[in-house]
Amino acid sequence: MAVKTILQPISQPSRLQKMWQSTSIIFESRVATVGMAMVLFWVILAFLSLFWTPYDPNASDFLQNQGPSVQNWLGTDHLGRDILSRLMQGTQVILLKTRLPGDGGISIPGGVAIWGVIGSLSLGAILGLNAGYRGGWWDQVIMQVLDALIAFPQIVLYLVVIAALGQGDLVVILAITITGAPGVARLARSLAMDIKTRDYIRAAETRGESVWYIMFWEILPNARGPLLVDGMLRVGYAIFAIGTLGFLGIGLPPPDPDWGNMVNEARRNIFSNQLAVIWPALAISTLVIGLNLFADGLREEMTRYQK
Amino acid sequence: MTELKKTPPVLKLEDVAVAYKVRGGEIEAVQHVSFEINRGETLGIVGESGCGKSTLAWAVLNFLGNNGYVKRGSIKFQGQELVGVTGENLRRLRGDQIAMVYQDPMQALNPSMRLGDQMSEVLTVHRGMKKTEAEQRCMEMLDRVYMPDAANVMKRYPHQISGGQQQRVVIAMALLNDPALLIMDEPTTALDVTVEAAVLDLIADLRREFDTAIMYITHNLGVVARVSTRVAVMYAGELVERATVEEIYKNPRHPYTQGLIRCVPKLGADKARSVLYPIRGRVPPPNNRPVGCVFSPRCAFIQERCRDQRPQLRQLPDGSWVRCHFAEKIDPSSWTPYDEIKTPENLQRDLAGEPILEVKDLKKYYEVRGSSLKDVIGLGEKRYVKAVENASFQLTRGTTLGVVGESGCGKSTLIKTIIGLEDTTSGEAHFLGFDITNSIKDRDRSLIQELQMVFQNPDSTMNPSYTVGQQISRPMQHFKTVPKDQIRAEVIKLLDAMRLGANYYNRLPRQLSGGEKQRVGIARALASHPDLVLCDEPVSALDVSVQAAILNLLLEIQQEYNTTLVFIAHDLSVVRFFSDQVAVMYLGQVMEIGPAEDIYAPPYHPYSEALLSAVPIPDPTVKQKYIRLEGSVPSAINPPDGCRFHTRCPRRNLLPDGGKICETEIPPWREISAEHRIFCHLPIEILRDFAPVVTQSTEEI
Amino acid sequence: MKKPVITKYDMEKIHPAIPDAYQKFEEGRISRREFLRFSTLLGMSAAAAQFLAACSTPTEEAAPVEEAAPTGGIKRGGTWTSSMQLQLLDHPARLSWVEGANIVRQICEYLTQTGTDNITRPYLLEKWEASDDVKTWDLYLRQGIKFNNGDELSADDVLFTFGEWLNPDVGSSMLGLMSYLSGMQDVEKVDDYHVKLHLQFGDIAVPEHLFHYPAVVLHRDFEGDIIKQPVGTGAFTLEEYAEGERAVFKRREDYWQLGEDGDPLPYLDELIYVSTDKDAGVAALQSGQVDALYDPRPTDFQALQGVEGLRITPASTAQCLLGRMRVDLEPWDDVRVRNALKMCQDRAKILQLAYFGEGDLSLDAHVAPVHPEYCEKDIPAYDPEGAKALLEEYAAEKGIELPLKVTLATKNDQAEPEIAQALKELAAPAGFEIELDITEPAGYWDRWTEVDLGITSWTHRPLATMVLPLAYTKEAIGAWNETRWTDDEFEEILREAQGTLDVEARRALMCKIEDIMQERGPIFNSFWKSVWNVTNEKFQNIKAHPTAYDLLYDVWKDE
Amino acid sequence: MARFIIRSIISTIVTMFLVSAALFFLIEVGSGDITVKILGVFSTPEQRASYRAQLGLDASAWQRYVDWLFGNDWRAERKVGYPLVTAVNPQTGEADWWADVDGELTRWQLDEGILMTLIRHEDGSATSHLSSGAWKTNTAGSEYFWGVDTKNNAVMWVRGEGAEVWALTKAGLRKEGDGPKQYIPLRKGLLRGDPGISLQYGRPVAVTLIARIRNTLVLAGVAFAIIMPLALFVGILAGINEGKPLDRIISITSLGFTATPEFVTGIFLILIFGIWLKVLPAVAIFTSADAIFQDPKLLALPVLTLTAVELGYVARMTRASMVEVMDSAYIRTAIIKGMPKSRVVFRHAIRNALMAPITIIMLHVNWLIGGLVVVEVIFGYPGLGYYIYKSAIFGDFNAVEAAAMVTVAIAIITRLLGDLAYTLLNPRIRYS
Repeated sequence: MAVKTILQPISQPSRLQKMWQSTSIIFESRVATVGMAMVLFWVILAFLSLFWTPYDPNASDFLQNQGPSVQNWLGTDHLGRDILSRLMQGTQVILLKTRLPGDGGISIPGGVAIWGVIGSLSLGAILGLNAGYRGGWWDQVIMQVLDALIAFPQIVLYLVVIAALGQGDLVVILAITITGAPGVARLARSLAMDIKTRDYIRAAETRGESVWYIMFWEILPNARGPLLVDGMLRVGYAIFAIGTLGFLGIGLPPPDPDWGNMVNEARRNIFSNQLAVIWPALAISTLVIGLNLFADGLREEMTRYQK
Repeated sequence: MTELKKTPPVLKLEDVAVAYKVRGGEIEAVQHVSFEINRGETLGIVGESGCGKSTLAWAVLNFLGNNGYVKRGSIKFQGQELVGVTGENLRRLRGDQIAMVYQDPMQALNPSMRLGDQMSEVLTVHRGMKKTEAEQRCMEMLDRVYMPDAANVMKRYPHQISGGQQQRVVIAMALLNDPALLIMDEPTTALDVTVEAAVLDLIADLRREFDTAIMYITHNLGVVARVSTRVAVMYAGELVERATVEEIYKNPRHPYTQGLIRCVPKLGADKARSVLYPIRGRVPPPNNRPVGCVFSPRCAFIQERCRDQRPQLRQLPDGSWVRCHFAEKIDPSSWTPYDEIKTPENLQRDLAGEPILEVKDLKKYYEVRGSSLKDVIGLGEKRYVKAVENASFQLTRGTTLGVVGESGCGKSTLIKTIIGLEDTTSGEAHFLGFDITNSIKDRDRSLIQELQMVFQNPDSTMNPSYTVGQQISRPMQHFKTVPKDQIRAEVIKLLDAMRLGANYYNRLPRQLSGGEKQRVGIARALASHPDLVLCDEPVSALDVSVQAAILNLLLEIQQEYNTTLVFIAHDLSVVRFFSDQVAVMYLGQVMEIGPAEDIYAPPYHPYSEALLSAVPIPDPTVKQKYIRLEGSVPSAINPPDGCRFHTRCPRRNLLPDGGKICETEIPPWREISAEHRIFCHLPIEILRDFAPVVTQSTEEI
Repeated sequence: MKKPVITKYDMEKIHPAIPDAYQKFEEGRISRREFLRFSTLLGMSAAAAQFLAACSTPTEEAAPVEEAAPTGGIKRGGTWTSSMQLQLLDHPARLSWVEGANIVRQICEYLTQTGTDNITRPYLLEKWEASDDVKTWDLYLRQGIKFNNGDELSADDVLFTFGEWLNPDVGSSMLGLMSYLSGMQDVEKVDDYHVKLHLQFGDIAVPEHLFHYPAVVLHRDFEGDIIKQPVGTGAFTLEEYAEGERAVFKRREDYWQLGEDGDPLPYLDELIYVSTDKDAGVAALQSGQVDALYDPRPTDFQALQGVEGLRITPASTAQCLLGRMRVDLEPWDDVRVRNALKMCQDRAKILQLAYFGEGDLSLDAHVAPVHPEYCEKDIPAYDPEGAKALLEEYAAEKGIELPLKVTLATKNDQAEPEIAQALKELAAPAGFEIELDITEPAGYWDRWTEVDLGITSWTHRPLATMVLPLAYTKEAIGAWNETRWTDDEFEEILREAQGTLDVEARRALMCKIEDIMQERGPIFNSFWKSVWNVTNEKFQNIKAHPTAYDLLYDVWKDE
Repeated sequence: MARFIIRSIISTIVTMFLVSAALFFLIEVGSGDITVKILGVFSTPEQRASYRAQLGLDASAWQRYVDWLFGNDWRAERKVGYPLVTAVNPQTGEADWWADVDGELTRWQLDEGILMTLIRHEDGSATSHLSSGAWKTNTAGSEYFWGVDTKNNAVMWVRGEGAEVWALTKAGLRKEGDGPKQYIPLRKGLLRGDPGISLQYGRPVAVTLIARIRNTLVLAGVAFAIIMPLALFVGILAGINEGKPLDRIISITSLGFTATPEFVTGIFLILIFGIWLKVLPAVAIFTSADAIFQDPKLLALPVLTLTAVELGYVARMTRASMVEVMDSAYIRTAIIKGMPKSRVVFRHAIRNALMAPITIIMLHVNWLIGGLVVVEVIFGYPGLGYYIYKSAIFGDFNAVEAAAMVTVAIAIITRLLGDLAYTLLNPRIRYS
């Protein structure tokens, strides 16, 4: 966690204490605490779904389009599948696993939204640091390219990428990376431009440190906080975007349930079961709101400490 | 206080306490403050940062934010209680009866409103004046604060005028309604010394002219001495001493006041003949103040009673007020330095020794882009900022070169060029015999290692992400000066030398005070055992008590390692105290260079003379020659031809036909002595005739 | 439409087989519908056949009469709006989608018309006559029909149209359909209103072929783009056609058919098709923004059921969502695997899940109950154990482990994903592990003939003998034979059936065909879809056509 | 100021070029062989190659990029030897290409090895003559002729010994001895307003696109006109009441709306207002091209959906900016000057507070376009977003590229406007 706390002079804190101190900032802010609770709720559900869901999420074991009942807490969908199980399973591919192409059905840990944001953060940070720190010609070129990328309406870029490369977890990751990177880069650039005026950067320069050392060891650790907060917001955007793509029918491929696609399917049965639309919509909203609150709270807390 | 108190004082504070609500409690930022200010009087409030000076100002205006409030006591304005006044009544007072000027004028002015609108609304709102009438008033007021071209300024936006002018606008705006009370919170701190002098003159004039009561807040003892009639010293939220300005400097009663005065160098003092004594420890945070006397942990005269009994502010027979149990008993002359303060010895330096750094005709120009269409597409005429022009000097091993000058004079660029952060446009520079006109990227690592730097801002000198140990050990790893397994020991050795100790090794910057950070910064610069250390204003962001400690530390180090220093500062007293040799820069040009004592005595360069006369001196008995520069510093993009100082030079008319030659011809170097040169058209004889700027009633320095 | 009048001419030239059929009909051995179909097939005008049938004492319940007599007085005027996707449209002969045909149909017309009762009748034709061996067909055109540019319809137009169909450069699917015509030399103009077809081999489906959706009659000067040159004999004229947006038609004043009031049809003033996707279309229909929705999906049917102001008319069809296996690829080259998968269908459950029970259960043969020659058989039961046994045998032989991993490709279109999901679950106990590869329709149509296991939608065709040659013969490889399955015995019987007029005889052949397909065929199919015509109930005389054709020339609107 | 504007414009142009290249080559690299899609999987490699040639896809990607951007008539003119011009075909209203042979608009046709010349008359009709055009002989010994065919291609016909080509027919391809061998499908290029032919609809993309752009601009414009004042108002209201209940309510509500996907909002708005209450048109049924002007109610639900999702975001930005400004030193000055609260807010704060959101809002326009795609799909609104969506799914690269360029242009132009608005609001830039 990139959060900082002000501490009165202390002796050597234990590792555990340190961890607690860095997380305790979350609980300083009510907003962040609420946000984290909402996010944790889904993360826990996601992990739980790895081992257990009430029923097989893809099995049509029940009557179709039933409302909530003791048996199916959130009801069933148009194929008679348990909605709760599907919602739970749906978290996996967003948060916990990415399915690699090929027949093996191999997944790597880390969901599509997570990898996409990691991608944007890495790419954006590299570009932004170079533009912000080096300035001049580097800055001009990088910013020009980023301007071009940022000019694409995100959904259009998604459509173009998916139209060009087809559906798949990795394609969605790539699309999230490409659409997110310019924003991250802008942030990283402005942070780098701010941080590079600090004297410790001068100190590193007068030591004759290499440009890459300065960018990644002197600047990046201090830009970490805002970048991570931004990343957290971006996970929210990514989930939103995945939902939208799923709704448009070009999102994450089956068999794993995709929240957006669940909305799309349920929409056709909206007269028999409005709740089937509401549940996945609520899932998207709460996760996004949670991430937003978490990020907002952290940011507020961090700026408070900076003051 | 010649006046009879027929009317109630303009402002009267009685046992005021101001508290801020924070998470998990409340902090009393200010407590037990009482004072009064009468018409035509300036009360200077001094103290180090974090003493609650500004809080006091906001409390008077009842502008303490959502979480602050006056917890106890009363604030009476012209007999009327201010505590508890809110809403419309409060609004009518603000800007009308009570006006305020504070530190950063650029921040204080609305960037998107014309200055005229910002000023005139004070009149239209409070006095219901018509717009045209109000503008007329504003222009008059601008004239009265000596603002050139007032009508034009009215139409401008804040960013279009200089900092000094902005501050004049803010002051004019504050005076528009002829307020009974003017609160000024560090109004000149962000300004250059010559501008500051002009603004301080203005404030003094205004007090006389308007008969206003002024509450003047500053950390600068020199400034207080110049503007105040009475002085209140604050420490840790409490008012510890209150007396007339003469009394305070001549006969400080409170140990804290005494300490403050002891730790600032007097103009003219040097390291060979005088010692700075820092106050030990640091100001306690508001939530952790001692039970007894707040100053007790740092007091040299501490007694048992001080520890558990809080002293009251009491009046001494001579009329001054002091918050000390033993004020009468303390004899400042009986004060002795603490054990841990080593007083450096044998500091006289030989300027004729082995030269370590030789700079000759060094130039640094920056290309600037114009804003015309031609420039945008790259066809425009190339223009340059001439940041450093023909700098030449020699530096002997183990000595200190002080560089002074106002902001934008090129002193920072000069050291950046030497250290290689900027490449050189032309000229020669040799360090240890190696050419250093190239950029640091092209320098050999072993050369880089010998040239290190100490920076100005303690808050940014350390990377917040790494521990003290990591940051000091990095140069050792980088230059491989110390074997890997010995790095830790070496770092701790350095920390000890910095008086920090091994337990600082794992601390993060945010756990350190400003002075401690600056020590780490010095340790880091010294980690590679450099021959030359460039210090860029290393103490100007520090409180005076800390500043003294750092200066002492540097001196000590210099002595121990025989390090050569280049020392940049805008505080002339500090430079005089610290340096063996001083260069005065103006607009990229070195105007005068020579041994420190020669610079501060005639013959002067006219610019050096003006600078010296502007320095605020923390001693009201001192007389300074009154020389004020006209106008503002010209742009470095198109510096004036001939002598760069000619547009503002007050001595030009000593030359035939008003100094025409200064406008066209570059002046010659006048060699006063082997080391002392002055860059001026004025003949040596005339220069020699200048009277000393600073005189103390009897003795001359 | 003109009142049916039986002319002497009709009775005179009656085909010798008709009396025989009539007897069977009277005896109850064939249904009224089958009789009608049979007799009109042989050239009897629909009116005459209906007259005959009406004269009889039918032993079965009365089949619905095609031109349902309108109740109450007709009204003229009004606009009919429908939601339907509008795509690229140029040469009608090249149409490959019904939506386009529904556009063209309003401007141009067919020589025949297959009614909602699955019986084909003459339309622009006065009548047709087939020789005994069904190799020579005489087509007699109605006289006095005018194109909307004023020209009169004549044999030249029909010949031109046949020319377009048979010209490989045009690329009409009619070319394959009419493989019995070797070229224009087989199409003979006898006189201005009489065209004779000389078939290379007999085929009974010629009248149905003439109502195949690309088979509209074109004007002899047609240059290849109906949007640029919207000339036809239809009841409406094209005002605007914007792909992906809308099509607007206006009433034609001089249409050849007369309404009940004696004035020319059509009753409606204006038709507007708006191009939306189905979901938007459903909402539009529910909120009353449009009056009809092209080919509602089962979920749409569900949503539209019970909506006030809408009339839903279902129709059984031979449309299906066909599971198809590439018999030239492993593991589907092994009949045991194919049959194992067929046994994994719990047809009733699949119908329920995918189509809300709105359809008829099916055999694993491409012959539907609505086909006249359908041979009724027992619907196979869900048998995972039997399937597992077959699979285990296969696996043992191949030395592989179960479950057998296969990928089922299909499109996210009608009910395919639901079928695929259901099948995946149903087939798991038998040892199949089915991975689903579901793409948007366009993505599937890119590769529909290439995937090894897929679900393809097949449209309705009036006769089983029309569909089987398209997909299960050697000639169809490289075209629509998506499974690459060929079977000599099957093809022989099929050819025989194609030349057999007698429905009962043909049904006997079809029994064999169904057996062969069930036993070793490449397809599995759980049900035949029902289609629904959903139209605002203000519109009268709406016909629910099994192929979702919009026949609007005699529809009127009650305000 | 002038410098700033010029820089912005130059940067915009550079950006557009970068975008066009990125777009073109991304689709180029990514999308598979479109000819398989059009000709079907049973087509042979030779047929596909020939069809690719007809579509001009056999040229290098770089060449096609230039053609796409600048057109290729100037390139074809050198081959044909006559100026190439367009003339409107009165039947279709679309422009056809002709060669201007000494004042006569001419095309050619190869019929059974015989070259025919078509001369265009004033009324748009054409008459056919036996061509007197001279065949040239190439190194391989066969004769060739460059001309304009009737399908708007510059074509090299080949005949004679060794000439063997796949003849194009509208449906399929046949191998013939004589025929067209090389094609340059004539186009004016994007910069001259011709994005080419839609592969999905077979008609010029420009024709469809213009109507779509108009519809989208109307929708986006109305939405923008409603969202912006409302969001700014709400944001400012929240900002000056920072920490108070009103601020809380506004902040939480706007976050809730922002986090609710537009497709969910849209679905429920349709259900409630369009179907249950039947007070507003459920979806955007365009029974005529001008439906939105005849029945503006069609816009209600799409605009409402967009508002719901965008309002919150802009309001949050404005609030943050307002809070920051209200916290600034100059607002402190204004208060200390004794200015009434209303004056502090309206005279001192708002202008400064609007600077940040305005640039962000303008940057946000491409987000709005993203929302438009979804909203247009849900409501079946025939706008640009729906067009891109449909074209992307079909793989109609001409349409996708043109439409995407339009969205990018809109985004960039609004950003430029945002920058300009910022300079107007911010005297620091205006007077420098």
